[in-house]
Amino acid sequence: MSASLKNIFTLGPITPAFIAESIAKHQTKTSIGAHDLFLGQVRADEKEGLPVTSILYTANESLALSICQEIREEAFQKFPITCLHIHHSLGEIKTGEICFFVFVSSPHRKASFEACEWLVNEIKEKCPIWGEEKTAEKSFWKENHG
Amino acid sequence: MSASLKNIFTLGPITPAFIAESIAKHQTKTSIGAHDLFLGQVRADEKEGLPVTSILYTANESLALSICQEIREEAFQKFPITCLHIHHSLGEIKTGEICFFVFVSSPHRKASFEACEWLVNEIKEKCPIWGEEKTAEKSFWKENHG
Amino acid sequence: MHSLIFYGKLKTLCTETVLLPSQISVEDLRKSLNEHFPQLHGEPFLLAGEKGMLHDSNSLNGDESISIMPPFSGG
Amino acid sequence: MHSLIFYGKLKTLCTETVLLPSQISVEDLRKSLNEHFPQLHGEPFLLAGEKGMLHDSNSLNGDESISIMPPFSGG
Repeated sequence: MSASLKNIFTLGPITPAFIAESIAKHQTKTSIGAHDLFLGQVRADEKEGLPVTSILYTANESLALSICQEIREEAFQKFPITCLHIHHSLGEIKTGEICFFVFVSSPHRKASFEACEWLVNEIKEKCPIWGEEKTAEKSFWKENHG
Repeated sequence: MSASLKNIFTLGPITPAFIAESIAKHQTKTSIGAHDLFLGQVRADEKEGLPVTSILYTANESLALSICQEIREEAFQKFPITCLHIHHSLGEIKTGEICFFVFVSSPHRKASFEACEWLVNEIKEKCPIWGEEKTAEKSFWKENHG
Repeated sequence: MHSLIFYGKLKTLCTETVLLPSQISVEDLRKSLNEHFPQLHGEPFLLAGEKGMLHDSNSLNGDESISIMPPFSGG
Repeated sequence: MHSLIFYGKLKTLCTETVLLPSQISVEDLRKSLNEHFPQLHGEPFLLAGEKGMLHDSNSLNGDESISIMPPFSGG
């Protein structure tokens, strides 16, 4: 787990302004024709009759970064993409806020779509991150399904 | 082609700030868990030895809006999605700028991914919009391939 | 008389006005256009009326605005 | 002695300290954890060392920090 691992973690929600900045940074890369952006937003699911008000995210950070690095390298081998960026929140994220942002750019659209969906699935499956859903009364450990 | 057709056209490029506003507007919809955003960006392809500097977009606007309306309705029938938004530029869009923006939101990610890619393909195939690629010397009518 | 509107690259190729009968099948409309505009030779095009896309099996029964459109390239 | 770090829901379930041999197969490590922490019964968990995920066929040859992790739920 070298010092050169790219960070993916942000304390608190990922803001629309941050996403706009990420998009703007790509406007000088004129070989890009397509971007696909996935955003995960905290849902107000109902738990024992009460709505979820936030999710508290924790992670095994150093392991998560080294696994993300492997996923990133595999993505560049599998898909003809120009660049990719992964961001995940830590800490308490309220319902309606964004906690996960995957951004893939490529000359043609097919690669962006395929790589983005693949990355989202890989990260959900392989990255040691946990969400604890909170209602006014209780906490529930989140579980990912498909 | 009724007056109630939703507009999709913007004169000039679609800005990162506009995309950020669109994302922010969804933060009150707490049944949403996933967003997929596709952005089309003007590429500096080479044409007869010169780089494309811009694409001039024109459309059969009223027909495009009525076809988009049908595509939108079909998307809501095919996929369990919460909302969708389509934006396309008209006029001259420089390389690196964004000319096409499809935004799909759903409770779970699979529907957003599938619907977004389907919509992008349908719009490219069925909407009467034309791009004229400009270099320093000449114009070339763009053709969509797969 | 139908008014013809050419789009995309066809806009610069076809600039003349043409008289076409009000009652005409889309198949015949397509043939007439190819006769009147030899410059359309080899150019694929789609047709639309005021209510949407026109297919060869459709017919026009009154004057309307006809869109003559090359392959789309939006996105 | 390996230091054990529990994550997610296991963090609140398992708070005791346990002595484990420096040289141990991951399969035996898993068994020892299940013996020492009866509260792990029925809780699926994954193991990682300092260099990445540990699988039952791996062995530990010196003391390191062991992560005991319930199923992930990021995203």
